Amino acid sequence: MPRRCTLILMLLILVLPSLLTFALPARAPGDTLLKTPFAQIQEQARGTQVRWYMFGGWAHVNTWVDTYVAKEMKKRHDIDLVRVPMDAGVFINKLLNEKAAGRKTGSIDLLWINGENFKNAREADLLFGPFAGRLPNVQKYVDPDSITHDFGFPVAGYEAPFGRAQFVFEYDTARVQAPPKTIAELRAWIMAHPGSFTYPQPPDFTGSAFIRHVFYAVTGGHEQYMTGWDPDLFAQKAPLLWDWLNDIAPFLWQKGKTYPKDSAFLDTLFSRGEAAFSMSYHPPHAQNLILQKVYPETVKTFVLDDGSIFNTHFTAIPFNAPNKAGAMVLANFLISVDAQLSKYIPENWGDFPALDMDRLSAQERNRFQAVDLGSATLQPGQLAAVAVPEIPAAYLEALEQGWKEHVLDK
Amino acid sequence: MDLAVRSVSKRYKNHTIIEDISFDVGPRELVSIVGPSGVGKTTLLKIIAGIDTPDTGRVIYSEPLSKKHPVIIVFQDYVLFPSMTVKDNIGFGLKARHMKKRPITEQVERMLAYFQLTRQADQYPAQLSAGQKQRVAIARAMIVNPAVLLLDEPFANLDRNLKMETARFIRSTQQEFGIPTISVTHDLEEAFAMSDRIGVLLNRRLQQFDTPRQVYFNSVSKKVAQFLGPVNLIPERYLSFFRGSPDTAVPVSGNPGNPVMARPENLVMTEDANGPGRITDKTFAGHYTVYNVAIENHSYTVYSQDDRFPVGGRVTLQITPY
Amino acid sequence: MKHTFTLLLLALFFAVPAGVLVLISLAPGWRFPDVLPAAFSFSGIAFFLQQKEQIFSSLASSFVFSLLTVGVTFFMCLVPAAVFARNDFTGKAFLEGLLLTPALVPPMTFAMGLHFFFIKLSLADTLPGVVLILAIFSYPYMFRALVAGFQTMGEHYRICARNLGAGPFSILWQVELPLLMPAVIAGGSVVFLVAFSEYFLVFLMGGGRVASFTGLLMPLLSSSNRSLAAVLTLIFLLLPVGLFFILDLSLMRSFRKKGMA
Amino acid sequence: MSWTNNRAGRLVSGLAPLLLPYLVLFCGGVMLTICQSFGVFTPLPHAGDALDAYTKILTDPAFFTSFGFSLWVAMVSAFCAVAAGTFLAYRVWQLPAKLANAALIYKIPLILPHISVAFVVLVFWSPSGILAAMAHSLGIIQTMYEFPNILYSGWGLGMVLAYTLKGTPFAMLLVLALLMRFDVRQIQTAAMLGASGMRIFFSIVLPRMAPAMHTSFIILFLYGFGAFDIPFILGESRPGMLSIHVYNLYFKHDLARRPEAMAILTMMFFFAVIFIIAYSKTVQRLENGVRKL
Repeated sequence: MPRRCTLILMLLILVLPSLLTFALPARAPGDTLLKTPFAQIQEQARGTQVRWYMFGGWAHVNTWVDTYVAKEMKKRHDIDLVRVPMDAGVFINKLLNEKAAGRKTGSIDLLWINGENFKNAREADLLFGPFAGRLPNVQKYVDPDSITHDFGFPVAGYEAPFGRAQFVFEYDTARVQAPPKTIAELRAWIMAHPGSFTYPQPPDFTGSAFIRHVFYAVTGGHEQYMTGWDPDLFAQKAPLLWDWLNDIAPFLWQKGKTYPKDSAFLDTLFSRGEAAFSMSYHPPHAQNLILQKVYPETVKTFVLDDGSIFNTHFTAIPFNAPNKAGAMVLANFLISVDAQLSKYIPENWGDFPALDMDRLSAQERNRFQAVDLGSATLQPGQLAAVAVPEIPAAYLEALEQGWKEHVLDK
Repeated sequence: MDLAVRSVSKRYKNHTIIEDISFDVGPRELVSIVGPSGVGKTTLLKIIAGIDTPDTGRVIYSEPLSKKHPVIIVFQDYVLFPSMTVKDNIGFGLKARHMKKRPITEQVERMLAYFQLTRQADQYPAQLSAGQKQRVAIARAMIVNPAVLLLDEPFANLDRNLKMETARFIRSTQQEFGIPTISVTHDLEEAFAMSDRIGVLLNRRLQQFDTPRQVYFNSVSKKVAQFLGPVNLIPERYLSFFRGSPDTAVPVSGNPGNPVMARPENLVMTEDANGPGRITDKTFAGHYTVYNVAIENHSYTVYSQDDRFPVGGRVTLQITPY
Repeated sequence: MKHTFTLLLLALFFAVPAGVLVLISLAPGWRFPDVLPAAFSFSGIAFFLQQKEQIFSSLASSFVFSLLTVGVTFFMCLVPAAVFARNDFTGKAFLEGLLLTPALVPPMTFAMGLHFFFIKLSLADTLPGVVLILAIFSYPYMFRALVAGFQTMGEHYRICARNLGAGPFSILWQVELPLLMPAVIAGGSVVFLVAFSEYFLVFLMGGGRVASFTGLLMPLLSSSNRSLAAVLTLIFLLLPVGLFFILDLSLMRSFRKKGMA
Repeated sequence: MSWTNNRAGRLVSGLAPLLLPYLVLFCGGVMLTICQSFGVFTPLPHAGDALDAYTKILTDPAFFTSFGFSLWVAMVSAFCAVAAGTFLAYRVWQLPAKLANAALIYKIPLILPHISVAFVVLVFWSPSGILAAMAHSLGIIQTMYEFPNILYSGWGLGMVLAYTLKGTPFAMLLVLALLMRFDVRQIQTAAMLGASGMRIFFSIVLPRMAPAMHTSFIILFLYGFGAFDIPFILGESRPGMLSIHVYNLYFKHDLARRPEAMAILTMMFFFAVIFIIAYSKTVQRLENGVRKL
């Protein structure tokens, strides 16, 4: 082989990739965006692509985004929506990496986020904002008091509300006649039925929520934690939780040696009959899976009298989002009446709206009330009766870390 | 164009392949180098083609070699390009010379016609018979109008009955194109049939280089003589048992003291109840019969067209020119 | 009898799983203790149709980066393989061993080290970044196939073509490449499969920006909707099979016609 | 340039298209991993000692458990895959020509990505899976809880099954490639001389297949040792495979723990290299210095 062609080949291999990288999207305008009127932002976002990074384990949520949201965004704003499945912890890490590497233009436009991930992102200054107050639908429909804090951490407009979640258990009436009514009864039930209960392994958000319920119940209620992180209080109370969890561990599915890695996996165990209960942050979730024929018709949901944690989940924009305007348009659409209603319908997803019903017109309100939540879903009144708030994010992280140390690796 | 090989030697590692080879090839001449397998014939050919370089000596061409005056070698297994049709194979050399499409097509068609390959033009090498493959290989070489053509074992992959026909075909082609040609082979009959001159390569050296008749009937040594075919060596003192003109009986190496060399076809046998010879054995070999004749305590091989001589019969032998 | 047993064994291990996937894709509600599905439904298929755009675009993306990887590895290895097959030099065996290591050591060990620098060089989250990392992981398969191809081909064709006056480029493209095709296809299919079915490296370097079919499939595999996962897995199976079938029909048949394969 | 005229220069420039990416991307990548394990070139400036990450890992018993577990899973699955693959390849090789095409189904798991093979294992072997359903309908078990605990026994059997299913056809492919060049007359001769089927297999066929078996064992073992895809689906909460450990350190924690992830990767890399060298040396010695790789 003569030198010449070898050199050409080498050059091709080395140069080709770097040439292609210039085909990246142009840099988005930065802070000026926060002063731009929203109509102009919408105009600016027309014809662009928005990449939304979100948890991808729930097939029905993916379908809702890929069909309803994507179609509406294309129709209304001429925006191409790309959903990217990725765990929240992973995309936060990705942003940390990019920030450390000095990447001014990343690849994420919008995040689905809340809780400790939001706190971590804010603390590392990974988010763009405050933008939530600029969204017309937030201004119009959302009660500002309902979105001041996310797991005890101030939101300050760095994330826009997307939905409201409340924790429910799911069971199959064909297999379990009378589900437990309290945490204490649950414990008794587990011990009486070895091998058929389990919960997703924290830090999965559903599994993490389950242990918080137990934490509230066995340490005397949630009120004591609402004032913020108190290490002494935690050190004093946490062992009660570890004891409770370790006591039931031998009676769990697989004798507590292993746990489902996320709530989707628990759903699978439940639907296949290996687990007697499943759990979800979305009250109509069971109804959704019944409609998909994944769950049998006999599945119902229940809550414990000790309380059922509710929270709001949000969307946020990374500091280096290439298309911040498009991300704002999408975040605004997601909190619109149409999107919230579509999301509320159990066939689509069954996530509760984050809107203030009092701010809606009577006609709009009626549309929400007309939604058939299905026989498996609890009534809003039943849920509201036991609703308790989320714990501050610092407790949550301590609980997740402590669970690994005191329960899993015990 | 003519060429001269001068004192060429080649070693691989510690092993000498060929040593001090010299001969020349005149214009329009066909030369064969014969020798047993593994004697370095192909190495010699590669050196002449310039693919390999000699350790000592050189090859002198009357005109310098170039793309216009190339030495083309036709390999033993023809090395036709399997992915190309016969047409493309033949045209390859012209395409490599960046000739235009149309003249290539014209020349290829002429070649196809001359080599009787027109019907195979669009076939692939795998679909051809051995003879056809060889014709393609020679056509592919001839089309670039080589200064010298080299043939590596041109008869190796051919059926027996095809070999002689091919030899004649190569001869007539070479005459037609007038290209000096060197062929290396161990097929002796075919080499004799087509060559102007023959070189015998034995024990790394070129032992004899002369016309076919000369090499065959007047070999320079016993080794050469034996390599080229069965030979009877008649010690001088036994010559008296043979009838005939002694001037045809040439002693080996021309040295009067040496035994006289006579090919089986040089000996003619006649029935003679008082003859000195006795037939000890006979073997029918198709178009001739091989007799072993004992005279005194020596045995001689005789070829005869006549199969009637009985074993045990007495005969007289005569040395005649063939 | 003995042969029937062999085939039965093969079917049990390799074909039955594929058959079960077909059943699952048609029976979302199939659960213990039913040995066969109690009811069939097309909801898995309907789900698939609903999401066909996302599925096709990730499929296309996987297809593109896999083919590009095949191309890059081919150009990386072609000339070096020829050099390797035709030369003897000290340390050749050692160098060969070194050059094969990227396929042996866990790909995480070099990919994660590179990741942060790919971010800095703007290569992370791009198609070239993904192709590069896949190429460095999979080129040994191409390299081995090409070296073997050059070795089986021998030097005759090259010497003959050069003797007939062809230059090195036309020797490579016109004479040797057609002869190497079986080796290229063999090496290329392995590289394609490795790239096409890789999850982690694409996830790491593509960062979700470069879509991939494995990336789409991964979250679904442990989800409760097994039908959809089964449908997608079947696509995974059918696409390469289809591709190789076409390749076999067209390319290999022409080789066979030429008596090359 | 004169250097291209000598042989070494020609060799180097001929190998350059491969050597350059190899050095830059592969060797460079490994070097960066090693550097970051010492806290050099990390995304966040590293405050502590260069060996901090190693001290932290080597004092953590969980690391050794993970390491041993990864070894175990890789070793068992590679062994099973090579054994099954060799046996099946031999049987397939003996098939008459008209059945040989049917045997091509063995390539199915070869085409399926690892994650799909893991899914297949899940479908078959989970307590509510197809095998449990079959056992139930045959009356062997009454409830799914009686089904032997395969996937979550703490022994990584689910991963072993998946790697074996994926690795068997791979080993078959390599072994078959060697067998294709094997002269049947050797077996016929041995049979005529009175050797039994077992003897023929062990003293004539097996040595012939050995090189492919060694190669596939090394590849499968190291893949199982370091890969991420299958453990991500079939892994248990505890003990975790090393790759999952690294993944969690890399992606689920803040950047300060990056050196730890890199230190584990560095150790995995050197383990792999030492394993390759030691294995091929041993094989060479055992088999009279015939080069196998």
